[in-house]
Amino acid sequence: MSELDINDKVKEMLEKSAENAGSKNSEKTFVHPEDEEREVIAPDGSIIKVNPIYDYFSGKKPTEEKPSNGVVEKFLNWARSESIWVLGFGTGCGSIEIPPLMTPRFDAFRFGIQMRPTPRQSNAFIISGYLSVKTLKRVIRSYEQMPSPKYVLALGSCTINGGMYYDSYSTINRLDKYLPVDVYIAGCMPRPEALLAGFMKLKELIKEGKGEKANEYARNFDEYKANQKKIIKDWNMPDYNW
Amino acid sequence: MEYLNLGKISLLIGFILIIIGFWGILSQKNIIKIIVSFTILDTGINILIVSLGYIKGRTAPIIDASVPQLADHNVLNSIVDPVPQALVLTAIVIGFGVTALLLAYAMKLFKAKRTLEINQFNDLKW
Amino acid sequence: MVSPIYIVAAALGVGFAIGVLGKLGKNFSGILTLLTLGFMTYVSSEWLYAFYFGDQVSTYVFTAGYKPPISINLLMGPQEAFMSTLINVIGLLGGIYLFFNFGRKGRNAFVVYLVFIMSLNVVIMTRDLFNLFVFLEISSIATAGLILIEKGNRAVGAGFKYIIATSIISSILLIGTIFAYFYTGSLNIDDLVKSDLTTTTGGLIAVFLILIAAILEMKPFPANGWGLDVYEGSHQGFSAVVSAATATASYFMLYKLLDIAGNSWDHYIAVIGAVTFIGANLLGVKQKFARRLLAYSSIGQLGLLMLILGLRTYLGDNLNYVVFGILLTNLLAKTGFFWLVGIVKAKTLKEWAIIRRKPFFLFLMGTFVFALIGFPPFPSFFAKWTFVMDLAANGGFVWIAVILTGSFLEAIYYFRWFGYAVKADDNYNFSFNVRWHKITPIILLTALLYIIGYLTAQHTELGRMINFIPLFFVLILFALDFLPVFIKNTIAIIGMGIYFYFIYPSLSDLKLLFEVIFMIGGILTLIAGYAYKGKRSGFYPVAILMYAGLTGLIEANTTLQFFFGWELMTAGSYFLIIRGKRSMPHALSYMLFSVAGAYAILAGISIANIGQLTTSLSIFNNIQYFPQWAYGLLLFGFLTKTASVGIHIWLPGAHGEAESDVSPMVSAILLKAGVYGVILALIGMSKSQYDLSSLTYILGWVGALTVLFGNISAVFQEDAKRLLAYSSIGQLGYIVFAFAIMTQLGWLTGFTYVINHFMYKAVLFLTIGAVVLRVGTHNMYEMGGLIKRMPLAFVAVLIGITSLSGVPPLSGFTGKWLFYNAVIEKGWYFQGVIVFLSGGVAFLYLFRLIQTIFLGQLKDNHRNVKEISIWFLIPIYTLLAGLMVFSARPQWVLQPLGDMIANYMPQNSIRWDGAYAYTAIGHWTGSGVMMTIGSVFLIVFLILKLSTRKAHKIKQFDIVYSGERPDRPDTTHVAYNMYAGFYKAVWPLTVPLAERFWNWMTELVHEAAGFTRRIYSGNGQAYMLHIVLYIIVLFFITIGSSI
Amino acid sequence: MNIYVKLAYTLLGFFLVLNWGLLMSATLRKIVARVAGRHGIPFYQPWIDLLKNIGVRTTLSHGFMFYLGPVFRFTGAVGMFLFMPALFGSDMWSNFSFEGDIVLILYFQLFGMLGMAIGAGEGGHPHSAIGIARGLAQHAAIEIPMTLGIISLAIQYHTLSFTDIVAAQQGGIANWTIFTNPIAGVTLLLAALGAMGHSPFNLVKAPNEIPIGPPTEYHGTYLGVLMSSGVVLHVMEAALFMNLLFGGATNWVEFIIKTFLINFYSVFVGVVFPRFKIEQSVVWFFKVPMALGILAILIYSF
Repeated sequence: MSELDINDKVKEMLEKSAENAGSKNSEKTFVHPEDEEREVIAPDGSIIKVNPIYDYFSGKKPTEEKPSNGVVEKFLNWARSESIWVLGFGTGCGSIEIPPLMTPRFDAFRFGIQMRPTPRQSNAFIISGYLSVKTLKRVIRSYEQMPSPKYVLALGSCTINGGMYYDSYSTINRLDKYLPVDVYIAGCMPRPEALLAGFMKLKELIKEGKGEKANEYARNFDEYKANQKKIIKDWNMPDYNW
Repeated sequence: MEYLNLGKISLLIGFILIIIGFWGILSQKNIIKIIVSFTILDTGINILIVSLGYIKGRTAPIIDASVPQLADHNVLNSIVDPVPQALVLTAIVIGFGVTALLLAYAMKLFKAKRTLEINQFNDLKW
Repeated sequence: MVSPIYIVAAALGVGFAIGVLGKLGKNFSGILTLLTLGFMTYVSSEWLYAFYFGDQVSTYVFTAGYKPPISINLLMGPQEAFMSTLINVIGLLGGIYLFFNFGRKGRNAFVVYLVFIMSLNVVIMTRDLFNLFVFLEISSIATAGLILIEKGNRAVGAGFKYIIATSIISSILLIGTIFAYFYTGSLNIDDLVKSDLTTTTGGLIAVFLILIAAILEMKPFPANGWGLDVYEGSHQGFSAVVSAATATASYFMLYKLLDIAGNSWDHYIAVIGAVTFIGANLLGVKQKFARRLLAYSSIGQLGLLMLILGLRTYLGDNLNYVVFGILLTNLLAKTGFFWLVGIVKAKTLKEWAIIRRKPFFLFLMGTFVFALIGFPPFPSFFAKWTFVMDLAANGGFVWIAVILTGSFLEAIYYFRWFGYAVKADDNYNFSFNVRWHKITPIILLTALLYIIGYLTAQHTELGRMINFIPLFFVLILFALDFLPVFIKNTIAIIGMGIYFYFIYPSLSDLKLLFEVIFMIGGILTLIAGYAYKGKRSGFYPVAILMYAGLTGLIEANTTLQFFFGWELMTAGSYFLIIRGKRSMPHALSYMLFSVAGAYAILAGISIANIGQLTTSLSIFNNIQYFPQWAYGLLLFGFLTKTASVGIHIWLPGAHGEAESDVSPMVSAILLKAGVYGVILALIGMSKSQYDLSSLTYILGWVGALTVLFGNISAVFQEDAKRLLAYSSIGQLGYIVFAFAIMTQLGWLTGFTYVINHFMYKAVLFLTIGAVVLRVGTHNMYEMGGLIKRMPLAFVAVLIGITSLSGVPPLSGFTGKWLFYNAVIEKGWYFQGVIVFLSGGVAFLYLFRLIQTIFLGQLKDNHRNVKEISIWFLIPIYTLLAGLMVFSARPQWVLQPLGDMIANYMPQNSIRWDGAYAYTAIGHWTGSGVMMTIGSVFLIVFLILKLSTRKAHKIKQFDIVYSGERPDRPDTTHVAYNMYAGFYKAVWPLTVPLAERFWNWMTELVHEAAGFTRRIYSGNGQAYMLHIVLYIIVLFFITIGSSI
Repeated sequence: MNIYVKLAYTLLGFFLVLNWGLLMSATLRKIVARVAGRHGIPFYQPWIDLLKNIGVRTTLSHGFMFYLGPVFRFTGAVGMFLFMPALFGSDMWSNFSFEGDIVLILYFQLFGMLGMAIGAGEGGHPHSAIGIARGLAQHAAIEIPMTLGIISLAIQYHTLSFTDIVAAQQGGIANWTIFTNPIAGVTLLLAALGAMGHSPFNLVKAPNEIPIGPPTEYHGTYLGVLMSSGVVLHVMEAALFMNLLFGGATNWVEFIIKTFLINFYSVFVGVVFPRFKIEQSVVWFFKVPMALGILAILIYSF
């Protein structure tokens, strides 16, 4: 993304706040009592140690999933672009703009855009506006649970530079530090028409074979993860949520 | 009044004593009095036995000089029925034994609870 | 032959001699006493022997050189010899038991005891009324004296009440005697019998007084408070003798004196006996203390004896046999029980838990309990059988009801007590010691019980036909109980295998089918027993006892054999069930329903027996009188075992709490015994000349409702084994319903379900049981995700539930398809719809079973559990193989079955064309469907597997959770109250009406008992009043109107 | 007829039904959209969705049963097709209906359901279990009118065979069961509402409440298999009621029209009524449908 567009001053402040968030509080990371290691007694009387953060999860790192060859992939990409299943997850104030998309006035169904209630069956994620740190954790988990190929649409200025919340203690300022974004839809808030335009852009990208951000995420996984962990203090998940 | 001969009078007395005995056993709370009632009952029965064996005008079945000796040593028609007489002797002995045992029990009961009220001895119930 | 007069002479002589030779010491006196008792026993038993094995005739012994009526005479007949032998044996054993107790009181105690036994002998033998009175008084006085060998106030109070009561009774006897003499001029009983005493008013009163005294000696309810107190208050060693010897003497006295009145008193005696029998046993139900409980039971038995005596016209020649059986059992078992109470110094019934610290004592207690309730092979079983048969043959149905009710009440408290002994918490800090002289008599009595039981059976032609071999095998296993489980298990399996091998050729059709289920099923479930370690004390004898009973049912040719097998099976399964950890109340309710069911069967058989020339089982096919009642009672009895709705409440607990390999035994196998019974009854009904369709109609509805309530209740269980238990109720409902249809299709359905239920319920119970062994809990919500740990168990359950649910292509569907055809053919649409609806409901609990145990989230503490034991897997997979064969080739089994059924149900409504089955309305092929579905399944599976070959394996919390992560498996697993929504819709059907009803009944019985027993206020005077009032009331009832 | 020819026809028939099912689902969704005043999805959308799902790259597996869930489901759908004659009077299109009768179909419906339930269960997602619990409860309730109606039909026609039942309805609309036995017909149609699983009886999937219930964890190819079996099942459910009540079909056009109308009927109801809670749904079947069903049997049992 175009980092140059960002105001120097803003950049400075961002760095400052990131520093604040990173250095001061990182010493006392908070662990929820539920997530502390515990012991249980097995039926045969032996004692089993349970690490609630790692034991229950596979936690393997993601791998790049190579596209198929040539025409097959093109065909599949066409299918993907015509069948965008959006995860129904309202992450911010912009969520209010999504329902109209499904109403008679805009009717995104026409373009093969449908809402799905579970990340497993979705391939598009709309980050709708400001993203609080708390929500970010859930967003990351949901994003990682979506099967690839998957796409992220970032909605509104807040996802680009923090928008009106640029100095908030609880929201992030730049989404693409944490997740790879396919399409930004600027505005505060963008209207449904803008959203539709964003979708069209996404379709184009997919058809061109550029919708491979999931692999980018896997490639730069450590970097993304470091950024995520830096800002999320109560990290109680495995590194990668399958 | 000719019906009221000796046999019937004693029969009546026997019954009255039996009833008194029962009444005593059922109404008296004191164990000693119950035992006394029992002896009254016993006596009543004994009188009953004897009176049932009584035949008017005959003598006791003890064959001595007072009994008129008939021919063939047949005394049967001059004495009362001897069997009840024999029974009553046994009955008296048994009654004696029972009374003695009852009194011994009374003693033990008194030692146990220092009382002779029969309704105090209801450890075993239901 | 030693003259019986020497019994008296020896006792008196030694008594005086001890007095004279007293200085020689207490032990010398004691041994002399025992020797004398031995001599007395010898004399009487010599006579007994002569009567039964020689051709001795009854002999009068005259005293004082005169003939009666001048002098006293004794009679020694077979009955006298028997009774006095009993008294002397008990006297001798009691003497041994009480040796040191007497010793502590000094030598005079021995004298009194000797005189006591002697006086009872004379009471038996004398033919003189006054002499009877004298020796009755002597025995009373001796009793009152001997009561005092027990220390404490209680004994003294009891003794006083006793002596005053018996004195009053004797007084009445004396008055009666003198009046009798007055009217007849003789005191000899034989003369009195010959005289026409009852024709005059005075004579009537005399007879009344004599008999009332004899009756009161039998401690009739409610004028028996004093008797209870003696049993409870005196030393238990002596209570036993009173209960056995005095009771025997009293019974015989009544028996003798009853002749004076002719038959006119029979009815009154019977009613008095009935009231006593039921009354005493009813009050026993509320009793908490062991001693007093035995007292109630003793009095109940006296009532039963009076009842038998009063009903002697019904019994005819069998009177002595019945009395012999009842009296002997009561005498041996009750004496043993009293002595056991004396050794185990536990007061309340719950404290009897300490008895199992010494398992042999538990065995003794079990023997006594089962003997007293009248289980085989004890004499009372045969006596009760004969009694009931004879009563029914002569129309005494009310009396049958009375006897069975009383016996049932008795069973309640005895089995509750036994349950406490086996299972109640043992946290008492007192213990009990055993001394040889106390235990030896008890062991002797127990051995006698078994031996005499066997001899009693051999005594009759019917009894001789009973096969005792399995029972001997059980006894051998009892003897081998010290061996480790591996050896015993092998012995048991080999034993059953050999037995099956030998019995196999003699069986066919129906019998073969059920024998295969019982025996092969038994062997398979026993294999699972190898998974257990240690000794598993007491398991194998009782398991084999159950199988002995089951095979006895199959082999039975006569009704007695059948009932014998039924009772053995009940006893064995009771022991199996009570082995479970929290099984005490459930085993009790199982036993009570079983006993009630067995009594219903007994009554049914007795009605069926009326007017029959044969005693074979074929009388079921030809019931001539009251067929509705006979079949109704039989069916009711069998339905208690199949746990039909209303009488099912015992099953869930009993099966649910049983051990892991016991549950399949009692569910998959034992329940089939009830089905076998139902089938026998229905075969009979199909051949009956009467129209019994209303009965089968009711049976059909019972079956249908059972399915519905069983299945719906199963849905809401949290306990896996209880769920399966309720499912069994439902499945048995299907079977009952199918057989009630009474067509070829219906029966074919029924048999299909029998075979299916045997296989899948065994699989499910074995698997779940093995899982429970691994994870240590029954609660499904505490399990979950176990598919990862025990995949083989999962596959077993999956196939099991698929089959049970009736989804094609597995064999459950065979049953469903036949069901539709049968129901529509028969026209039972509404019942059918209930049944089919329940099939849908079954899905809920089946899914719950597999979901909450094997799927969902693995619990933290189950991370390391292993696959279920190989010893469970072997039988499970053997059964699964059977299930698969039955699914793929149903015609192999169904075709021969159809031919077999054609013997009973002539209409031929199913046609086989290779693997294709056709009925009038439908068609289906098991093999074809299996093949089609199988190949489609395989193809789709391969395609999917191929296309997802690169799938990532992920773990239990790698699920979408609305962006969150689950916190714990426990809170992520959907298991507890899984069907809350469904419950809101169907809760009216889950109201436990049956439980409420039976609780209410229990409450009623207890309240009635609690209220009634307040008459025993403990006040001696009140007891006197009872006696007097009893006499007055009886006077007005009996002869009041004729004066 | 040669078994291979038969197999070929059956495969062809299945292919037809699969495509018709996809088309029908698109059409019905379009109808729903039109009711809401929207344009709706393109009619080819289901094919694209199917393709896209097959093209998903990431595949996850919760375990062995997780695979078998869709397999069971698909086999269930295929079985429904196989054991029911597609077209009446045609030997070629009668599939494998000679292997069983209505009872087989009734119970075979459960095959897929059970397998799906177990497969979803291994996913370990609570919503799957909740959805299945609801589904099974509702199924048990549907069983009442369904069984009552079918027994009424069996009494009416003295047969449980599809072919015979359809044969008895030939010769004009007046011979259709819905007219000859209207009460049983209405009962079965009410049961059909539940069996089809549209609103108000769609609480199994309940998208916004328990994210589509049992298949929550399924994605990619699994979902593709589930989708295809879903559409086939929809067609075959409709075909079941078509055979029972509406005289079956003698050619594919008739088949398509009738199955579409039956599906349309349940969608139509669904558009009008909001979703029931489980206890409402179950109790609903205990009321009018059960009463009608009992009446339908009473008429024929006297």
